[in-house]
Amino acid sequence: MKLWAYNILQAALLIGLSPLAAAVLRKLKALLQNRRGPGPLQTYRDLVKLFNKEPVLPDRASWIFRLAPYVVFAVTALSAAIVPVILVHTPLSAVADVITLVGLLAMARFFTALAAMDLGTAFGGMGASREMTFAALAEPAMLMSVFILSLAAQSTNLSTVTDTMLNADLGLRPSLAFALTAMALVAIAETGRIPVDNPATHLELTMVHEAMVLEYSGRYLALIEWANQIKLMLFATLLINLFVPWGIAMEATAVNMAFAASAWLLKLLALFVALTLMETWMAKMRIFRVPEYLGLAFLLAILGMLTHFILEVVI
Amino acid sequence: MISAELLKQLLSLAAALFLLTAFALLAQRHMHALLRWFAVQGVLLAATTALVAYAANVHELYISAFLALVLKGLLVPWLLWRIVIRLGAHREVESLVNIFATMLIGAALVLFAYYVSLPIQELSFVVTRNIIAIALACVLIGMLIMITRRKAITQVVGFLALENALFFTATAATYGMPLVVEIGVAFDVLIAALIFGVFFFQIRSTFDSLDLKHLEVER
Amino acid sequence: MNNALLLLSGPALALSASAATPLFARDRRVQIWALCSLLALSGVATAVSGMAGLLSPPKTAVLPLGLPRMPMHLRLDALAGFFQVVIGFSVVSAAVYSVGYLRPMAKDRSLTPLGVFLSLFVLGMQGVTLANDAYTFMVFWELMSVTSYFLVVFEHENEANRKAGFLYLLMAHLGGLLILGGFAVLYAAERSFEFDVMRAAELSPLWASMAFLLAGFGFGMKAGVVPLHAWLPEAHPVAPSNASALMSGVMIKVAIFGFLRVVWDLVGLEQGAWWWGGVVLAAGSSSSVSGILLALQQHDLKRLLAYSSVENIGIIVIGLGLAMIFSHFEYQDLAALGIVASLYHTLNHSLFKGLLFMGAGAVLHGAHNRDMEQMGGLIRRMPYTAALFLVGCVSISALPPFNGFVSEWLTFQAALMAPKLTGTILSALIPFSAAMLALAGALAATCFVKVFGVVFQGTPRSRSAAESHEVDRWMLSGMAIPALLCVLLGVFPVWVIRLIDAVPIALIQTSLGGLIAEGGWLWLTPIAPERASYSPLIVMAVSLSAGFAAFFMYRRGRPVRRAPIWSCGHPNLNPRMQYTATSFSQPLRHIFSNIYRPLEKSLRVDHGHILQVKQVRYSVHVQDLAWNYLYAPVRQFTAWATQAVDWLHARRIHGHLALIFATLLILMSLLV
Amino acid sequence: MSLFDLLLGIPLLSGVVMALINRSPIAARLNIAAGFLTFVVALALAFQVLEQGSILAHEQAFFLDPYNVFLVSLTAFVAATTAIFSRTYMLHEEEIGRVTASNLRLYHAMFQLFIFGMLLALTTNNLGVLWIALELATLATVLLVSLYRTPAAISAAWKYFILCGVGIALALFGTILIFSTSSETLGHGNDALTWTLLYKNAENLTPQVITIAFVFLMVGYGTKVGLVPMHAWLPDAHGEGPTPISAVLSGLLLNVALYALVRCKTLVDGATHGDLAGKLMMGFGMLSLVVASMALHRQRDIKRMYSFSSIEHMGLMTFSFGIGTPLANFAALLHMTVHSLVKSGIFFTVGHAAQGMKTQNMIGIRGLIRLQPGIGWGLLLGTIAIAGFPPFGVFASEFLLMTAALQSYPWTICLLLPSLVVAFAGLFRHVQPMVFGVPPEEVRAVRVNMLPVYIHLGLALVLGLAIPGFLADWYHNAADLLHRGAQ
Repeated sequence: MKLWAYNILQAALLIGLSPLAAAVLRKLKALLQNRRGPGPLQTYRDLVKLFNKEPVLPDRASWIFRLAPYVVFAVTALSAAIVPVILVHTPLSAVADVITLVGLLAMARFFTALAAMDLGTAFGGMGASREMTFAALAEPAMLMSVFILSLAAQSTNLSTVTDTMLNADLGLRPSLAFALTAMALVAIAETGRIPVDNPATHLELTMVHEAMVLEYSGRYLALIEWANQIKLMLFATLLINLFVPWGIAMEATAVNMAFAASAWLLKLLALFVALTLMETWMAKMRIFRVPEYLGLAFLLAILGMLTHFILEVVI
Repeated sequence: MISAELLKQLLSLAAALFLLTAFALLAQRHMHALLRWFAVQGVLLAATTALVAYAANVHELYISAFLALVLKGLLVPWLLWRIVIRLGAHREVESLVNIFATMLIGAALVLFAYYVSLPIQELSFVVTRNIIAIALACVLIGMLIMITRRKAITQVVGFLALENALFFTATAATYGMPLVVEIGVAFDVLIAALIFGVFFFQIRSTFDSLDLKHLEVER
Repeated sequence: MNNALLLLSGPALALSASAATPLFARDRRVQIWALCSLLALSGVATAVSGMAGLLSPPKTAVLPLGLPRMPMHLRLDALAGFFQVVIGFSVVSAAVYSVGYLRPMAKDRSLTPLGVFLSLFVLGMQGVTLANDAYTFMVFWELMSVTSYFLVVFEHENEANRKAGFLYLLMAHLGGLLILGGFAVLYAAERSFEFDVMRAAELSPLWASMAFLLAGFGFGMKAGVVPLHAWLPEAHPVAPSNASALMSGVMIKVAIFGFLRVVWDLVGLEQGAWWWGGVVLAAGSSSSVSGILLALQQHDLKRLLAYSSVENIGIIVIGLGLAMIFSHFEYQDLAALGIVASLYHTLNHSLFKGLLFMGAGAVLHGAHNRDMEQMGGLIRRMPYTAALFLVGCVSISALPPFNGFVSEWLTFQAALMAPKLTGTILSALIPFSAAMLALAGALAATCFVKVFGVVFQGTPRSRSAAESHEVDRWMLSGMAIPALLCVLLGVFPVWVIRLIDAVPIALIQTSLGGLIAEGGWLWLTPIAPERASYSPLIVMAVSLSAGFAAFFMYRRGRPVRRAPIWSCGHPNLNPRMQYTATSFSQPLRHIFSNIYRPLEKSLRVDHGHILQVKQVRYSVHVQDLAWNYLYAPVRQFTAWATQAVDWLHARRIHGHLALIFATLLILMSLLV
Repeated sequence: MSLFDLLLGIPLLSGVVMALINRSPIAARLNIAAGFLTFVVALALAFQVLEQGSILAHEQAFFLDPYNVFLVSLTAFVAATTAIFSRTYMLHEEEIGRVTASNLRLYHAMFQLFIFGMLLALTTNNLGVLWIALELATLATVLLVSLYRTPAAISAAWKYFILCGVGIALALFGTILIFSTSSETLGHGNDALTWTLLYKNAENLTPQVITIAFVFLMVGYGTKVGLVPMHAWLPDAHGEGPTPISAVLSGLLLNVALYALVRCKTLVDGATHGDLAGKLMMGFGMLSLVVASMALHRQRDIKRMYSFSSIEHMGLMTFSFGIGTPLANFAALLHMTVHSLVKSGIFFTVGHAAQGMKTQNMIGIRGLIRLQPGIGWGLLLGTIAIAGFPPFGVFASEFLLMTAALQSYPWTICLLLPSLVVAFAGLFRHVQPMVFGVPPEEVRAVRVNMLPVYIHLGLALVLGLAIPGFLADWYHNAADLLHRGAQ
């Protein structure tokens, strides 16, 4: 029972801190670009404001348009709850394993795309089409890369995987390198960062995710924005806890958990710095470079899989 | 009563003559000559039959000899003759392959027939494999005539020559078929000839020519 | 309960339905009622007997029909039982649906042939599952093919129907003959047509592989495994929707049944060669990916669904292939996992594909159109259909917590056990197929976003779409049954798997039940709890609660205001500005252009100046490579050969005489 | 007055009588009556055989054994139903003036004569008489083929006459050769051609002679069976003759010719202890199957097309008899039965269809189901039956056939399967447009009598679902009988 509480706690932590993370990321970027940029709490203010604003629905919107934000938020929140953040072994991670995680994200995407198609605007269709196209390549890459880990850990359960990565000495495994690279590439694509998509822009013919949510406003927009921030946090946490899990708490004592939390935040910060550096350094790529980029990720993942089978399977 | 040896020689002679007539048919250029030779073949057939009948005194064979004489030697040639006259069919026998070539082919067929019948050992004291060989050759030559001649009538003659060859085999290679069969076959041949007649008129009335190339109707 | 009664009630009812249809031909309303009620009863009876087959030991019966000294042997075992359940569900829903579907059709044409052949078609499928000797099997199999052909050509005034029907019957015939060949091989071993004897028969490896290949190709042709799938996308679109629901939902599964029966049950995997599983796995992977890739590019709704059936058959076959590989290397428990996964997907696909085809029928019925480019915005005119259709779309896209996800999850779990087989090339092949499966799943989601978005959302693209109307309650309830089952099967997988478990027990004497039960009914733990576990019910509960939390948090917030669409300040959109089916799939067409070989035609009319465009027409046709490289050559060869034969018949009489003559001479020179 | 006399007497007598009647309606009725009488007698004989086994009659001039008795009753049956069909059909032909009353007189007389010829061929115990009977059957039908007096009809008849004449002549040569060796042991009388005796002393026949003889018999009777490459007469004769004649040619004459061929085969097997004859038949059968199945694709005339399908099926039977195992023989006999039933049924339908559409050209035949559902469904079901779909009997026989082939000569499957599919494609690509779609405007329904068609299809259906025990025993006995020759 206690574990359930901790589980919900860490999920709440992730969900609660995700706007902050987004803000931090934005701030870092601003600093690198010699701007002052908005403060770290700006995102919270935005959310609150959006929640309280009067929501305006296009008159032709159907019930799916109204339903979608809730679905998106709900499944994203659930996936946040199954990822080990500070505790390795949490009850919910048994409820849904990594395949389910990918499935849940796909569910969110599915409804976002439907909502975008709902109004019959050119932008909506364009966004949905591109999003689903990229997802069709990103999702298998993601699955493959986590499969490499779960083959090493002989489990698809996130806790078990983290556990193995933490404790079992897997030695130096080339397949893990492949997995890491692939997953990083996918994460960038899935969270819509540069060079795949630019979260800061609107009204560009190159935009993908933003194009889908143009018509949203008020609490609906708030939910979707929040869900995106959670998603960003989620992928960051996944990368961290799957590949460099040290510091994460094996058993639920206060000390361990405090230490784990701080370690997690530090690693997040490091990751974000790296990400901002990259984003300022790179330019957004043309839309039809993206498939090649994702194809590369998919290929890397499969290669990792094969190297695992050829080099690493112990008889 | 003649000796078996003599009979054997006589039969071989008859066979040789028969082959000769077959070649004669193959060689003919004129319709009337063709029919004449056909009649000759019929008579020769009857003679052979009678010979065998006498030698082995099988009295049924006299009947079939008589049938052969009447049908093959007289009736059928006469019928054909009448038809040729009535239809005023062209006198020339037109061949698809030139006569000389057909003669060569005929010779080759004789060789082939001999080769085919080599493995047959002696069947009875009268019948030799040579007779079977020659009979076979005549059958093949009959078909050759049918294949190479263009006119309907010549084709029929070839057909009847083939029939003759069969009868020859039946008598010379055996003591003749059982009477039932002989009569039945003769009867069939007669009907066949009649139907030929009917046909000629049908063909003539629809195509006003007996040239078979008119019979190729596009389908 | 009496065996014969249990086995025969379903078929008997179907037969009586086919008999009743012409009897009531006078009043078509009565006719529809008679047909549908009898069919529904037959479906129920089939499902019941199927349950009996799954839960109780095999039952047999013998009918005094068939070849001399060989009566018809029937047998109801677990395998047959499972597929009877599949058939039963689909038949019931299709029957209910038909009540509403047939009524408008009855206005302008006689339904008698449709009714007769539909019932006989059902009879055929039931019979195939029950058959216990080769002759009975083949009779019912071909009955199934022929009657479904008649369903395809039911509206035979249209050229398309006739073409499709011809192609279908041709391939069905070829497939049937191949299967026949397979049975002949089995017969040669023990000189008996009875399955019981065939099971016991010992085959030499060569003959076993021969039987495997013959049966594999034969059944693959019916199941629509790439590249033998050519008939599906032609036949399913033109058939009446209730028929195509059954054909795509059930008939192609009966082919899977046939494969299991012949290769697993009769030939027996223990006689199998190592490469069997590999071949099956490769076939499955290729059909799953190429099927969905082609589906993505269609804009005829039913054609798209047909291609998606190819994909799903691919997924099922992948499961089978994994199971065969594992079982060949003596990992029977993993083989059981594989077979359960593929059977689960079989059941799922029969449900949601039936639902989707019936939905397509409803759309056809409401908007009088099959072309997605002419639809749009139907969700406003036909909300219930839309909702039910959405369930189908979500399920087929393998999204949790719906049923499609469960079976794909199980398949992945099976694939992830590949490390167990060390030192074979197969262990390297399996990751590839897993990747293909993942790709197919993701593409399926894309495909069905396109379907739902283009058909039901946006604004109407044609008058017929704008004037569409909701369908009657019969059709809706016909679709509601599978929709409900989709959700239930997604949320309570354990109970279903406990039922299915009888099949692996029957086929490879291994049970999965123990492992499944380990986690209790709430937890799906196919191998071991620490290895992998999934609890859809909790997933559903948590996500629902999160959603409701988010909802109620701001329920008392400001009320929603309806306003004209913003669309970046371009409010007066017309329907032609929205994305079409073709444009939606354009990026993928671009990415996979070397697979699609798209043939683009664009026509541009302008007033003299290039910038003053009057109109632009654009159309693109995507090629199915199987046509270019398999079917077209065969057709050309046949044409050439027949021409050669024709030349032979154009001879004159002398020529024919010469032929006889030559034959004679040749024979003599040969024989003497 | 034994049943034999009745069996042969009725057709002969009625043939003669009908040559004298020139009121065609009466003749047609009489035709039917005669057909049915014959059929009844045949049935009676059949049951007699069923009870007391083989019968010999008139000091073994005639005989019935399990092999030919069912062919006798089949022949009589198809003859009777064809008579029913031909009444409706030929009277319509007379109405539209395609044939004159005198032609009809000839037609009816020759029809019965033809039946007589075939019953004689089936029941005689003498190879010579068998030959005569077959020749008679040919001669009887020749003038019927040219009944319409059109150029096409006459040239077809001429082809038929010449090719079959030559063929049958070759068969006679073969018979003579057999006689020449058998007379060594059996004397010069009828005995030397009596099949039962020959069958007993097959041992003493000279193998070399028998071999040559069989070559001639194969080519000769093969011509009448319509085996490729001796088949050229068959499509023309079927295409141009009146449809009832096409029906009996396909349904009966070919069977009887094959019957003769198989009789000779058993002798050869007995004499040469090899499977030479079998191999020959298999070769010819396969060739015919392949060629015919391809030829089906290129036909324009509906009757020609179905005649090619007959060649195809004859090829199948010959192939199966060639294999010669009991199972194969069983399959072949069953196939013979169902093929005659279904094929003649199809020809009945085709006749009516051609009358309704006023053309035999398949381009002109459209929308039969719309125009006359009876004809349309009849043609469609018939075609599906002949293509070997269950639950029709053809499926059963092809099922057994394929099994037999796979047992003895597995590799033949590689040819068998594709050609069956090609054949089906060729048949169906033409049939589908004819039965479906909408009919041309100018045509209107004609008076038809579908009863025979449905009887035939019904019987084929029964044979597919459940073969009656006594029939099965028949087949089995026959199959064993034929097989014993090979030992």
